[in-house]
Amino acid sequence: MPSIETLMHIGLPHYMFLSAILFSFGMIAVLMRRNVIVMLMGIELMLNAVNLSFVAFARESGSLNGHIMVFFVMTIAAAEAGVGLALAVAIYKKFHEVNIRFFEHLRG
Amino acid sequence: MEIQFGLIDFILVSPAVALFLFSCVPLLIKVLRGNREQNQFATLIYGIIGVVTAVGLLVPTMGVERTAFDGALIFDGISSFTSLILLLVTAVGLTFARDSRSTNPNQFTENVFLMMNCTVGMLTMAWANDLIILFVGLELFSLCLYMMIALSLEEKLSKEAAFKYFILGSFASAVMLYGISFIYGTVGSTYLPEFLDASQSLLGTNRLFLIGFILLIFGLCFKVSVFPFHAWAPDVYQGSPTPLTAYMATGVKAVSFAFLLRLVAAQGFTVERFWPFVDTLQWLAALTILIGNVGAFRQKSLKRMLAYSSIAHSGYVMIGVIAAGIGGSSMLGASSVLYYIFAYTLMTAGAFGVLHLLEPQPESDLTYEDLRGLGSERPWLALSMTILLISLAGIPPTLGFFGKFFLFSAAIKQGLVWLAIWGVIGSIISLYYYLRPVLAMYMEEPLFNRGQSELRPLSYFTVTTLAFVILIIGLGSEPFYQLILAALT
Amino acid sequence: MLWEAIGFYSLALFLLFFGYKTITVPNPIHAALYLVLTMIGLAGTFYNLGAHFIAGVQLIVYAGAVMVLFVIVLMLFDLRAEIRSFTRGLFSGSLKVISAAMLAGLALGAANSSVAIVEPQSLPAAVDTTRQLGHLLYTKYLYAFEALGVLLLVVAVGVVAVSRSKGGTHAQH
Amino acid sequence: MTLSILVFLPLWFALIVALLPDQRWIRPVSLGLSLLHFILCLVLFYQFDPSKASVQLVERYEWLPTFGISYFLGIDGISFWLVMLSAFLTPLVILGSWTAIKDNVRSFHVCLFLLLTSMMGTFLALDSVLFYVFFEASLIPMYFLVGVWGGPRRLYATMKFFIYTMAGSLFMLIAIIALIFMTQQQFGQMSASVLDFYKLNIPFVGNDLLNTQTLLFFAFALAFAIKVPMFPVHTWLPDAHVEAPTAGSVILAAVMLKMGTYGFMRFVLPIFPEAAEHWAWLFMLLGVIGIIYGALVAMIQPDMKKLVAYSSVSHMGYVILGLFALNVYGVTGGLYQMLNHGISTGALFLLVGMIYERTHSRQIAEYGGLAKVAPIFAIFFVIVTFSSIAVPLTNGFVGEFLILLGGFAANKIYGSLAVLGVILGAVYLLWMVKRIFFGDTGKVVKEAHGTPLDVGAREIMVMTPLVILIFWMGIFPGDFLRWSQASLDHFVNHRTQYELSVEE
Amino acid sequence: MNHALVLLTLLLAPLIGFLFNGIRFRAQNAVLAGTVATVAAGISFICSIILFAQLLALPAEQRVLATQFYDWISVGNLRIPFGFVVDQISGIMILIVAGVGSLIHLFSIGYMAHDERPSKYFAYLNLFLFNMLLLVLGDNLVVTFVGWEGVGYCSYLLIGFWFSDEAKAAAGMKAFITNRIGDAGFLIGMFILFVTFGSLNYADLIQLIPPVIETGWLGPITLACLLLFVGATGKSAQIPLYVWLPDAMAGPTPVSALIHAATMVTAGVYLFVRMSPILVLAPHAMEVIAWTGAATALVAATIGTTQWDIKKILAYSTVSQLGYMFLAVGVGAFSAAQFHLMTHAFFKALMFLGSGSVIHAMHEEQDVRKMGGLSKYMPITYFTFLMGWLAIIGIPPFAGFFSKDEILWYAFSSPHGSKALWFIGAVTAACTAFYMTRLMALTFWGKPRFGSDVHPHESPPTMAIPLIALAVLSVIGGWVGIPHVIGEILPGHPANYFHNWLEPVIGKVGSGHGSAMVEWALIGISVSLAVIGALIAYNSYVVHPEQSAKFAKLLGPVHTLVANKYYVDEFYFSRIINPLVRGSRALWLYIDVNFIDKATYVAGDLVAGAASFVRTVQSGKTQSYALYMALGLVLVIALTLGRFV
Repeated sequence: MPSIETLMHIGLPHYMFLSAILFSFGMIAVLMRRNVIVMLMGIELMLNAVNLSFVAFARESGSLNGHIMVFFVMTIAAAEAGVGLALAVAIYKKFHEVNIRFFEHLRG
Repeated sequence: MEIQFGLIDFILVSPAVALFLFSCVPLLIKVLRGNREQNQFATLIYGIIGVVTAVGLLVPTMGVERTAFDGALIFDGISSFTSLILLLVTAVGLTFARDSRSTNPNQFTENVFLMMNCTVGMLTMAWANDLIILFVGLELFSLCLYMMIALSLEEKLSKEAAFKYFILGSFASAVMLYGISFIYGTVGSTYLPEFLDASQSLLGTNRLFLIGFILLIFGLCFKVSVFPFHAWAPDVYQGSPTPLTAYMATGVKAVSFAFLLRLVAAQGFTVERFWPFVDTLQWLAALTILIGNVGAFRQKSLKRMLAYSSIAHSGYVMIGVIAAGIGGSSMLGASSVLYYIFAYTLMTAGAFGVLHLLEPQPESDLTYEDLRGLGSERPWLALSMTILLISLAGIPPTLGFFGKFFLFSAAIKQGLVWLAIWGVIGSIISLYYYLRPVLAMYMEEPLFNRGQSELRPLSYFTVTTLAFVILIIGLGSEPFYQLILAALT
Repeated sequence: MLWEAIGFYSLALFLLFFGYKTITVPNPIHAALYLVLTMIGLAGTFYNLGAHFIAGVQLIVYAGAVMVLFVIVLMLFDLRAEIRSFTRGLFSGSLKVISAAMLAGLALGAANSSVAIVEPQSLPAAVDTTRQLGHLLYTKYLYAFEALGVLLLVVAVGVVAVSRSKGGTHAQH
Repeated sequence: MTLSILVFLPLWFALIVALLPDQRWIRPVSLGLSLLHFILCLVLFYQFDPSKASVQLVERYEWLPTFGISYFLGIDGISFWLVMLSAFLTPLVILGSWTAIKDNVRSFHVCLFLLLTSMMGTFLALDSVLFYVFFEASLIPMYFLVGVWGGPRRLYATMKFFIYTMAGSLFMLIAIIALIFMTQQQFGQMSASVLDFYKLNIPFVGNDLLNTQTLLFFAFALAFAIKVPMFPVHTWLPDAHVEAPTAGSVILAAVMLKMGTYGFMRFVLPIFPEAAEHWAWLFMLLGVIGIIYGALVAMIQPDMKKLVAYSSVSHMGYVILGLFALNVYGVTGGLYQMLNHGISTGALFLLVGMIYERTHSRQIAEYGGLAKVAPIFAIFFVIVTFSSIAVPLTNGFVGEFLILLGGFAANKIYGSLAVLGVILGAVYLLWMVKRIFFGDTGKVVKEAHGTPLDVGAREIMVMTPLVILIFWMGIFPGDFLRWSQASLDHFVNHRTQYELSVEE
Repeated sequence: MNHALVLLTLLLAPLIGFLFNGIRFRAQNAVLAGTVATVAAGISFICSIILFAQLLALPAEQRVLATQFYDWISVGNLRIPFGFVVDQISGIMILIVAGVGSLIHLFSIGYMAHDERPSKYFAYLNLFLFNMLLLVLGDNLVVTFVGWEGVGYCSYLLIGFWFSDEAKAAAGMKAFITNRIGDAGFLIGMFILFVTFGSLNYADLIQLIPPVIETGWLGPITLACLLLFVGATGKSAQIPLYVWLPDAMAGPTPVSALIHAATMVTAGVYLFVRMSPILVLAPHAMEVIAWTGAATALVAATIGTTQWDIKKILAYSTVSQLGYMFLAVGVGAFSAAQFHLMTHAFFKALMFLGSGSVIHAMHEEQDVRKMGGLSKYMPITYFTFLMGWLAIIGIPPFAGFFSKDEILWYAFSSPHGSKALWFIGAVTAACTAFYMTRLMALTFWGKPRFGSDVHPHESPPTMAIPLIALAVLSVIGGWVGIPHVIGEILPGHPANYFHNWLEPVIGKVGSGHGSAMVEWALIGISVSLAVIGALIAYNSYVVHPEQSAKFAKLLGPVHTLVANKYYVDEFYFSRIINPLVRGSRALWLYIDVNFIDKATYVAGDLVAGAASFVRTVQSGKTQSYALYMALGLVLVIALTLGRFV
């Protein structure tokens, strides 16, 4: 049982814990959800968890590189979401379906 | 904290800038013409001019190790060499794309734009001396690739391939990014030299750093499709339009291996405490070779066969990467990796190029059967394909043999004899599937209803050139190898 | 200190709850909305960590732009709640959960053993942070920043092209 | 320059043939060019000094200095006759395939010339990597020869042939690399030259099997054993031979198998003297098994070509036995037997090809009484058969006698067992001769109404040089051994500290 | 005259004859071909006489004319020259070979006059002569072996001369292969000698080998001699390899006369006479040789009593007589062996040629049951055959008497001999007399039993002359070796010239036991045994022809056994040849096809199986791929951290 002191003294591990949980949530969404849009959301969630981790580390180390990274990651994540959604639209136009289980023609 | 930069920095990055600018030209023209496609050949010419300009801008800066933007970018042997390969691949890819049936004639401009900027991303990654830059470059080219795959005329498979690639690629980069965050957290910087210096002490002591390092390597391993991160490759390579497959199977691997090399070559694996990971990596290399060769063994689709074979080749290069890591200051491993990347690039681009020349329709998925009788119908193409396949199989006197020779040499030098033997076993398996197309081309009954494909002189020329370069350059490896060694030291 | 703790715990609860909801609700629209909430929670956490600029960007880019995009696309598809939100397979499903959990667990375990709990270093005041950020972006990371611009342009062009592609050989007729 | 010319001239010939404007000219021009090459080879009789054991006419240029690899050609008494054999057989093969090859005539001759280059290169290379390149490159034209112009199961056969042989030699590549690094360790400078490998001191200590020298020894030995082919790894040979066109069979049997035994002489025995001595029993045993097993299995083959193929297994078993006897008789006999086998088995394949061209059957059971309708053919066949079963005063006897003597001197039991091969050799070949030529007229002979089954003038021209050689080598072996004697004596007497000096 | 030149002429004459006839092998002109061949053989014979005369001119201890032409094989210590030596032994041999050979060539001109391929025939015959001369003249074992194998393949070619007949071709093959079995032994024997003593030259070996008698069975000399004897059993048709000789009668009859009676089959005896100084050092080997020879003599003689084919009877007789010679070798009576070799060459060649004449006259009929009473039709043949008959059954003073009795005497009296050996020899003599008389009776005496369409006629002069010449030799040939006891009582006391001639070069065994009285007794016994055997035969086949069948019935199974040649061929077929063929097929099927190739396929199948597994895993499911990545990652991290110290 962690002491009150540990619980109250919010430090890196706390944030890391949070980020790790969120990251695994995102992973589970990518791994398990059937709807491709939700899978995309999972990826966004993962990226956000990483951002949290970066910011937490940035505070810990006092260097700003973390923030820069987060800035880039956010932009890229946005672009990625755009691309992902465009692809989703494209495949929806072809397959009329956004269930990932319908895209298993390439195999073997 | 004043950070200075000057003209030299811009000159150094000018190849990328040139590429970008020239990529915009046809797009602008298209926009100005009311979104009507102009002559494809002209578009191609703009692209090629861009590539040539980039080469022209790149070459003068080579030979001296430089950094730009306060060390964020590095221009050393590895990056210049990789850049040259990338530009070559781009030229080849553009040529193929123009001639391909699966390129939408109404969107060729976009294709060119994306491909050239994809190369910008790869160049960025090749030059990256900072994990942030690495990530930006990686994402730039990845996103371009996803979209280019989806641009294919081919109806369904390319969309599926694009989406699969996108999901898995984004997933992998998220994981890799997580690793970068750990590295950042433990080192306190994303600057590569700092990180590599720190790794000397941290690898042995800091588990978080270790995990971060593994995740970073994982991200790169995904790109080069090392087992068990390879599963996307066959599907994506098969689903993509063939010129693009030729482009990405070579470019992505070249740049990712270059960065892997940068990670391990300096001092990566020399730390004793890191050996468990090296052991694991050896197993991954071995399994990659196995999976690649075994997977290709019974494929009917030629593209898929080549996709699996490219997995196997990644395994071979991984041997070199590990050897480079263990070897530390010995340049044998690193040089063999670069040499093999070069060989692999020519061979694979050529092989996919031949396939795309034979495709009568965007949907066609060529099998062994489709090659029957090619030897008598199109002798030079068949001969080129034969040379390319023989080279892929690593049979002398082709380039592929010398590539393998250097790789195995590096492995044996570092005591990785078992990996070399494993590689040999893989090569033996690979003989079967590399030789079967040759069998079909020359020795089986000709196919009578081959869809007649019109002559596509540019790609045809490119493919035959690649084949003969492979045949000739292998025997004259020395100057080339010396060049690589000089670039590395 | 205390405020940080209070902020952290409440935000953490908020995040975990909505994060969980995001990945479990069957209806994708709901998931998107829960994701917005998660994003907002994260923005709060960033603020709590002293990254005020980042928190702002997070709110604008993510909770704003990106999520709108998601919702619009979802509307386009006109999807109802799915009958099965998760893929089949108990074994593979548990493997998936286990591997995700293991990854997080390994990271946390490693972090626990290697990160000392120390007094966080004092970051410069918020305004300074932003300025330095800008400074770095336009000097050291200028190239990356420009590359980012290229990326956005490429994505813009590419996404249009992908969406516009009529696709197929029919386009030629 | 002589050697380089000899190696690369055929490459230019291939180009000439490939660019000939008129299809009809291909055969005569190829024949002329190959004869030209053979005549050029005869120049070696003037340039080569048989009294010296050194490698002569050496050419050495840096090739891949980073790894100590050089373009290093040279000839000594061991390679001398193998070079001659390759050059000698090519014109005969071209002449022998004059009418048999009807499709893709151009590529056929191009393949033959490419093969000639790689054969010459293999026998002349003194750099291990150069050797390896030629050794492997020879597979490619042969792959096409079998695969394109072969019989009904040619695809299977050519794949099997290629994969089998390549599989073995890849391990040798690993061993070559290891040796190169060993030269760096011991001499401070990397070298892939075989001559430097000879000087290496390769550790042979500790475990019987798992010591450096033994492992490297086996890596090399496997490659060459498959090529020879030795007993348990021989099964590619019958398939390849049966399916190959006559030219392919002849070159395969006469020259390519010799690459294996030559490899044993050039690499395995002198580089790994201790291991070779330690494991000589194994190889002699396998040689003896090969002799007996090959003969027994040949005996019951229904297909002529398969029979001859298995007889190759048996004959090459003799060579292995002789080489691993490690005494001067065995080694000399081994070298001589390589030439004998090249000539007599090559001739047998040519003869089988000639009759097959007329009757389209190789089933022994379908023949009978052929000697009556094809007497000249029968005479050639019987002479070659006598050579093959080592009747004295033919070439076969000299080789077999020396090998058996050497084998007996080295190991009485193996030597005695190997003598059984002398009996069995007569059994399977004479039985075949009886069934094909004697007795009642067989099915195919009856069905050949009107078609003359006897050989024509062209085929007599092909066979005559071979028959002359059979007797020349049998009656005056000194004329041949003289050119190799110094090298072979040196080889045997200084085997444990083998070194070769170099002469321009 | 330079002896080397003569030697060369001697050797090359038949070779040139061979080349002449061989090149024009399709020519039909028998007279031309035959004349050339006969002249070639005649030149050889003249050269032999010259050489023999030169030899005679030399003092007894230096009677060697040696020549070495060039080094044939010269490797390491092994130096094998084409070296030839004419000494007492080979001097006699070349006379026999070239002399009898010339006569048979001459005979063949008539015999082969109507054959399709006379040139080929004479080419082979000349080639045989060349090889036989090589064999006897060689100054080392290898040159002997060259001739040894050479006569083997000539025999193969000549037996299968009429190859269209399956059985004849098979007989040729059988002869070659059986001989090869022997040759294998010969080879190993040579190897032992070379490895142990470092030379293969006869003279060197005799000098090098220390004159110490080997007592064990495994000494090099004993082993070498035994293995050389294996070679001899093949070439000289001894148990167990004699089976080829009766079959070899498939060849033209002059061939049987030359090769399978007079010359080639005696090569083994010649070899051991040549090697006798070494052989005497290996008493065990001699014992084996003696008993094998005796057993062969008896077995073949008994088989001979039941055969109906005129040539088969002669063939078994040859085997039997060769057994005598080996008996002589085995008991150390080398000069007796050589002597019998010579006399046998005369009378057996004569009888074969005579039988050839008969067969020729009977239109290729060989069954004696279809002959009879031929004496009136072909008087010359009959008369000459009679001489041969008297010689072989050992009636004094015909040639066979002297040689056979000398052998029997030595079998009895030599230190290596024994009463048992003598007894076998004596019984064999009786058998010989029986079957030879039977042959005479069925062929020449009694009533004709052939159909009216057959008109036997006397042979032409080319065939008659050799018959007469050989008949004369059969009568007087034995007079050069009159035993001491007989010589004593004859006018002029003729010495045993033959023995004295060979004395310096043959091996010596200790002096025998037994007095002159015993010797006289033995002579009496053997002669009377021969006469008894002859009388029984005459009685059964001429006086009371029906008795023979009764007699056969009386013997019952024994007769069946003997008439079927003790089932030796059947035994070889069922126990050796068939299992070998079946075994080889099994080897091929189970080792090559089903094991080695299977193993290769299994390797391939393994890869193929793995390939289908890989393809199954490559399910096309994006999330499975992601799972592989995640799992792999977790495993890599866990493995690395797990070993992280």
